[in-house]
Amino acid sequence: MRIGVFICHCGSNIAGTVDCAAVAAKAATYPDVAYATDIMYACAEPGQDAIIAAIKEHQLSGVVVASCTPRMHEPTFRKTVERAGLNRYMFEMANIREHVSWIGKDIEANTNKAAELVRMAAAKLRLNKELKPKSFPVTKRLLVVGGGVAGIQAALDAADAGLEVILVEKQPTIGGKMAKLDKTFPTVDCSSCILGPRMVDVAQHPNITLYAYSEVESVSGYVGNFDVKIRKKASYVDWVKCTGCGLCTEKCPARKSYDRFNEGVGPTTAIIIPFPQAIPKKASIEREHCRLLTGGKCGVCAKVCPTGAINYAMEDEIIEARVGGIVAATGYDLIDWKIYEEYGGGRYPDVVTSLQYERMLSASGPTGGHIKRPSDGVEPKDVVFIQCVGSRDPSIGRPYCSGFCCMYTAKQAILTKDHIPDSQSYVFYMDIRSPGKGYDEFTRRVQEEYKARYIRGRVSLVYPKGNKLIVRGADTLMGVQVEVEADLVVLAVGAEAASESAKLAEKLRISYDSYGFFMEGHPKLKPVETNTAGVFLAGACQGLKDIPSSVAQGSAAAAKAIGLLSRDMLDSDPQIAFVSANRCVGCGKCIEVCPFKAIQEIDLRGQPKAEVIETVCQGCGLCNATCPQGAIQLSHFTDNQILAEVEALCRF
Amino acid sequence: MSIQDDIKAAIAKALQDIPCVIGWGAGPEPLRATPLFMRNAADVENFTAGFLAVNNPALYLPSCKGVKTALVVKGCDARSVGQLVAENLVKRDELYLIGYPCSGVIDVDKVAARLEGKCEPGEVTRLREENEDVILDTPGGEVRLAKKDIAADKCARCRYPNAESADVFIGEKRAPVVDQDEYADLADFEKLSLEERKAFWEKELSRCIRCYACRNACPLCVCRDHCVASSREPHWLTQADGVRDKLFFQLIHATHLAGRCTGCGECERACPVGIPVLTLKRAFSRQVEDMFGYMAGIDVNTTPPLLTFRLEEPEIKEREW
Amino acid sequence: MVMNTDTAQKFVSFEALPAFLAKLAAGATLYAPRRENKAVVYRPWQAGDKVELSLRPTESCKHVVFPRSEELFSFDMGGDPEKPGKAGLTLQEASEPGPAVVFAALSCDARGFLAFDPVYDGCGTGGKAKDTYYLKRREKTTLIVRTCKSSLNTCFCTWVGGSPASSEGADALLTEINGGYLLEAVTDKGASLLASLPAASDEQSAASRAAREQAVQSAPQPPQDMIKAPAALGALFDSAAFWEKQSAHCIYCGACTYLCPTCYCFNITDESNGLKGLRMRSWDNCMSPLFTLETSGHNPRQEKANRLKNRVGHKFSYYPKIHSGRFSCCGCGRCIKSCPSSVDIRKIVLDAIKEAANV
Amino acid sequence: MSKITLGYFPGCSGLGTSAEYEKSTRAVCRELGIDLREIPDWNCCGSTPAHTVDPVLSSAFSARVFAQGEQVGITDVITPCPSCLSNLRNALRHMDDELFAARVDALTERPLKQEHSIKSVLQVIVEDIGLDSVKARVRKPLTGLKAVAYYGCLMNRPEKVMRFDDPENPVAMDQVLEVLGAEVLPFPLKVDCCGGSMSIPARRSTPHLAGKILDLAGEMGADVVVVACPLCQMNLDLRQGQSRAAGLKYTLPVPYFTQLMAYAFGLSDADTAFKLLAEDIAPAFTCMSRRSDEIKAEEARKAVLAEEKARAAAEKAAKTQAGTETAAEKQPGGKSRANSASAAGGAA
Amino acid sequence: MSVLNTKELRIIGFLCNWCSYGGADTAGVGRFTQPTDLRVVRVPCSGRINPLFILKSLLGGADGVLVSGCHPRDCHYAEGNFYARRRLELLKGFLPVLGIDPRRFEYTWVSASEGQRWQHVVEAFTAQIHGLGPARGWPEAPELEILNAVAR
Repeated sequence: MRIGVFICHCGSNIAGTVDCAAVAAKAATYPDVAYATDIMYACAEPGQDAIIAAIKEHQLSGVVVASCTPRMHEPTFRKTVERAGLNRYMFEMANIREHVSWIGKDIEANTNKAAELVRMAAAKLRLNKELKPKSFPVTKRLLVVGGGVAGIQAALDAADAGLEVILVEKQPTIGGKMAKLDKTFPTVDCSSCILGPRMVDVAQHPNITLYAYSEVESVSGYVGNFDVKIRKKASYVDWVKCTGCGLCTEKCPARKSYDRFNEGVGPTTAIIIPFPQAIPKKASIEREHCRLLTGGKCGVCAKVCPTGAINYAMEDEIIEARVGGIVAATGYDLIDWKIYEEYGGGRYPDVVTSLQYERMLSASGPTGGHIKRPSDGVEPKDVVFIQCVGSRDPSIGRPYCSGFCCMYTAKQAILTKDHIPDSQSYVFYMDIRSPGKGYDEFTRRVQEEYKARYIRGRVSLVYPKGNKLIVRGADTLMGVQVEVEADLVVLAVGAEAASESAKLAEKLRISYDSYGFFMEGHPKLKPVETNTAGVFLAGACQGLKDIPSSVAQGSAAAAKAIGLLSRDMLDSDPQIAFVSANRCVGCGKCIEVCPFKAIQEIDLRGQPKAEVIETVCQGCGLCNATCPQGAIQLSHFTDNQILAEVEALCRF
Repeated sequence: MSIQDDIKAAIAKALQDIPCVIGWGAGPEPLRATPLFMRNAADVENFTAGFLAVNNPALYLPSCKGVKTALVVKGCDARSVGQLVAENLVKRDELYLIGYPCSGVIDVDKVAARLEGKCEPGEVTRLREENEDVILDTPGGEVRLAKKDIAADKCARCRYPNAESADVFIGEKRAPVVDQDEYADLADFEKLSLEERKAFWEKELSRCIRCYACRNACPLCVCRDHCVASSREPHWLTQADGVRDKLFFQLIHATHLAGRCTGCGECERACPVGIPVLTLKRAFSRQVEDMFGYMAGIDVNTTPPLLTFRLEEPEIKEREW
Repeated sequence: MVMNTDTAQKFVSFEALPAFLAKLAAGATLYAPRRENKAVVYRPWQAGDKVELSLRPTESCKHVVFPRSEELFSFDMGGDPEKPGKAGLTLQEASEPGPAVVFAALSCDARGFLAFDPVYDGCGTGGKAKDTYYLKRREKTTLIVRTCKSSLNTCFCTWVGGSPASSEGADALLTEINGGYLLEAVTDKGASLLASLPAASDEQSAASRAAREQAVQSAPQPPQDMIKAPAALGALFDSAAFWEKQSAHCIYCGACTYLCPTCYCFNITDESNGLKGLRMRSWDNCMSPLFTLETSGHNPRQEKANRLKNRVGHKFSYYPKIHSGRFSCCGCGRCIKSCPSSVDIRKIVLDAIKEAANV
Repeated sequence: MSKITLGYFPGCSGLGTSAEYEKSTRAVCRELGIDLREIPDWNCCGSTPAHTVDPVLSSAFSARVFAQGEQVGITDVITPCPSCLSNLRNALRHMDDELFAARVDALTERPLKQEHSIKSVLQVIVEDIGLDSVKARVRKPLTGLKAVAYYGCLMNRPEKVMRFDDPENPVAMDQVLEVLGAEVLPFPLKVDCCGGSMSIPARRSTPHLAGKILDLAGEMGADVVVVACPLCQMNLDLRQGQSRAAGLKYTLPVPYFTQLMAYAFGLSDADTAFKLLAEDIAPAFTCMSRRSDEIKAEEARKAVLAEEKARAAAEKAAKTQAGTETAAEKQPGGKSRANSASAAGGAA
Repeated sequence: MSVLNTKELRIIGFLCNWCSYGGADTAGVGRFTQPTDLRVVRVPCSGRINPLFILKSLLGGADGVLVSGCHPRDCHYAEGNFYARRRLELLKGFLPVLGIDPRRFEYTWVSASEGQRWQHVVEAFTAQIHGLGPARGWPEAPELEILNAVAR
């Protein structure tokens, strides 16, 4: 074998703390190394050209590039060597940037470490084999999980491109958080006016199948061919018959049910249509509030329903579908703000959340768009907004900025003035985070034009005194403690990943961070991909973001999915397990442990043997570590290849 | 004696339907029996059970696959069979097990120790069993030894003297010798410091001749012909005569036996140069028992612990960083 | 080589033995039987070591001459660092073996080397292809064997032409007598080792003679028809049923061959790390299925019956046929004594003779 | 009741400014079956001023207290004073660090050999004795007493160290007072600053801070402000005159919760030690008994009403039984509408 | 081989590609300074790690071995780390039988987002190994000594 080694400077990223020329000189003495050099930017065009030229000039049969992490540029360089006529798997990377140059400044130690990592890579490369992918057909259907604005956008874009789309929404209506908003910043557009038409498009699009009030039950399979089970929850209303007339909701006697859509601002009935523009506009019964389903007595809705759509015996239904790709767009939830006892912990009715306030502002909300104190229905004059409730707070494990609270608080302060011209708003803030088109101007307008008083400081206590709420906080710019007598306190509650996002991540086999946000493939370069091929991310489930970013990411995810599903055939990753049949004793341990059921027992001349189903194997190598005689090996990560790396460091 | 005859009758009966019954027959010298493959009445006459029935007949099962085979089994042999069945390495319906109550088997090395200064075990010309004793004829006259003093170590911690899974059981079932295996055999070893343990293995394994009798005597080492010990692909071991390779082979054996070893002790008995290789497997077995509550070869319906998992592992306390 | 034994009888008392061993150890690596755990093995002797003479050694001393694994040569493929990719190759011969002495080996162990010698001395090539690795070590090794005082159940040296007091293949013979050991040189090599010892008295010589005769007397009587073994085994070559029955309980480990003083097979492998490596040979054994596994995947001795047939056949038929009737077996009985499943090679040979007579 | 034995660390206040706390605590513990074994020859816990100057020295004070306990076999200690609690517990926590512990040991020359725990009297009563046991002891319930519980800054904070009750809205004392029979008002300033730490550097702010607490309590109609901290008690009680001078409109007695427990348990004046309070508690008890009488009268009235209602219901039931015929007659009318509807549907 | 033998010890890490290798990358991107001793072997999944790799490393002269995979329930391959957890835990408990200090081997879970945690793990483990000092080697077959000179 003739190995070429290229030590990348990455400008000064590597060369700053690694003597790249010395590493190259060392590498030249390694077994089978025929050519070794250092190079300014291996990944740039001149760098790649130099690699190709060297392969040709020195008749190289394998290449080691020592540069950044293989998670970044392994695909790049594989393509490079392929262009030079080598098999793409005759390539190894040594990570001397993330794992060396960026984590220490000791040049001697770094240089030595880099050289050893190159030695390991070269030792492994000597055992690499040419691998060739296999092709398999793709199911041209996309699953979108979550019908908020991001999911809606992804579904519409994909459907417009001609893909069949299945949109699954947990709630009885799509629309997500955006549907609950009164206006949007910074234009103060009516939220439902701009979202509504998109929701209708979803309902009417011939390529979109909408499963509302449904959840993803399980996912199996792999990119191009995922087998999905969808649980359609019992709504106790036959949606084929339901016309959405709303008669049932008028007559339902269980009038003290929690109103989920309106965030509990005012009660609702047990059978509901969440809001007038709901899509699908169908009634559903919330089991825990229904008198018939809980107590066995009532049945009013069934009596009044003109189409006989009510079915109290309805059960959950499982729908099975095969899809080629999946977009996760499950959004966010508000954090549990009731843990903040200093803000009343939910004990004071006139301390409300921003989303509750949004419902109060909304003309279609429970107060008809009139701002009223929940305690006595009186119109408030002094409204205090407290920002960063649950954001940037390490003490509750939420050290991140929720990103959109500064902006919606400003918007709500403006709307407050619009609704109640003689009102005064106070905003306690930590910092104003308003990067975005027209955003900072907006936060200035609210202060200058709408005279909202912005107080830079945290609130330490909210307590009732008489019929007022005393808001005590610090004004850190003035260096004094301030107390504001408020009629209404609005908490800008921070957001976190949707409550069941971790469960979904496990079903989709994607990663999530410690806060439950799904992990993108690369924070910069793969913002909508995940590390699981065929699964894409859109909206706040990947990280908190506002509406335009969510929409953009929805489109981006759709574009990625369209790109993937535009192909008729996909190449399977050849880094999969293979069985050496003459060494296999047919004990079946690999079959027992394989998480993908990718190994089957076959009969070879009367002997049981294991056989890998190539399109199903995902290449985890669990079988390899399980097989006692090493008869099943993972291509590109065989025992000998890993041993070669170990032995490059310590041998026996 | 009558049990011996009853077993012979059972074997003869089994031979009516089954081509071969594996048991024990007279060996090359008085202290040793040898595995006996019985195919006809004449073979059955050579059958012997009891104190000399040391070898574990389960060893031969994987090579009998596809042919109905009968075994005469001790309790410990039955556990090996059980584990093979649990792992689907042999089919239970291809087996016919004849069980009998085992009261322990001989350890020739212990006899050697008792004869120290008198003669070598190879000079004993006759062995007679008399209740709980054996009487040996040696060049220097008769020597009487209590069976319990020369029985194998495993017999002193026997929890399953009766082959519970036998298709036919001859004789009265015996009470277990102990209710709980306290792993007392590991206690002495564990008194050693880490340095002493390392030195211990270096010394013991320096004798290893790499004959792999330990492996070939193990009823659960079913890879046998394809063992990684002598493969180049994967290439785990060199053929060099060093302690590291020799120890590493034992580690391969022990890790492959983790959660599977029934403690029959055949590996250690088979070792011609007396390396205490069972210790490694026992150390794993104790952990497996503590961590997963699993004992190999008892319940054929439970998946061996390393081939399964639980989402929460109450017994695994991970390190906090 | 063989010298007049009468002139070279020496005596060493029990008390003087350590000093004598120390003297031997000064000029060479001295191997002596040592008790370790349950086994008795030949180990380099160091001052203070007890020589185990009451239990017979578990292993033979063949590894002194024929190591379990030995370097044949090492190689370095490192070329000129200025010209990477330009492979170089430097070969380095293994270092010369030093002199060795084996003290108190069994008489049968020494006879075992007589089966080795012609094979490595190029017998099949008319002496042309000699195995210098073996011959060098053999040349530099001096064997002092001992007279066995008694026979074990598994002993059968007399069946294959040996005796408990034989000095065949050895350089000196040690016999325990009252108060110490009588040592008599067999070869010049042996004599020079014993030179420093005081000569034995006539009584001591007589006692030694008596002890040796006593040993020969107590040895098992050989069966009459051992001479028929080569032909009988040849006749049974195709008798699958016979070999299947004989091998049924064999577990085909390598214990018998590795303990055997006459098994001389080896395997050659390369071990390398990076650019350096070595070629070495290590013991191999015909009971292993890999022994005859061909690269194609075909294995002429896939079944253990065939492998056992080969082992017994080689020792008692094929080898004697080309080596003037000498069995490639010295009758030490270790293969029987240490066999985990008590395979008895004597019984197989006798059964074969009986079976062949019936055919 | 099963007895428990615990080490007891009274703290310096117990011997002086908070003697009433000390007396009532001992009495209440005696009643609840807590055997208090005072740590022999105990010393300052190392709280202010030591801990502001030298943390090692401060912890060494605490360590000696534990060492003294260890000597007589005491490892589980309780103290009424939150300040002592805080310092003793922090000392233990800091000594988890081996280096720190070594520096402390060098001062005390008596390294601790055992694991130690320190809890507040309040925590032991709520968690280990239990509210049910407290309730069972009540002989003179505080029915009619309007109380607010005031916890101060130290009792539950910092959260990670104290691990008891909520740091922003504690409820332990509220629960105790409730089982004693009092009406506990939801007091929002439970953990506001009493001004204790300001009493030396900014003396004039203390009456304002304390006054704000008392002011809200008074406004809410409380009879008493119940406390658990000697320093808070001093600021709220002893300085109440100063607070009034600074504008406070109310006069409120500030007893320790243990005093009210002792009172409700029916213990002697020596045990309740109310006379040691600066503001007289008698007016509060007067209000209580007046309100209690009102409550009793109200209850009596309700009882009469309930009785009448029950009698009426019984009579009605008797009538209904007699008139099932009438009810049955009514039914078909309802049914017939349904019948006609379905008949109409069928016809359509 | 290395002049750094005096200040570095031989520590080998086996990291799963999806979580811990990514976590180590994240630590690098964040410039979280770490000791230089660790050399990382990338494997697809912690389930790929045969405990024998770890034993091979420890017998072959590694002073410490660190395995890191995805957090339980977060395995890219759904189940690999659950199997790994059992195997690695057993292995750790077994090491003392060989006279190897079990602190020379640790396994943990680090996700791709946990750069800071990775830094902490590397610092803590490296400090732990330095606390234990160099591992005492195992005797090699004399004929193989020639090969070892190359590696260390």
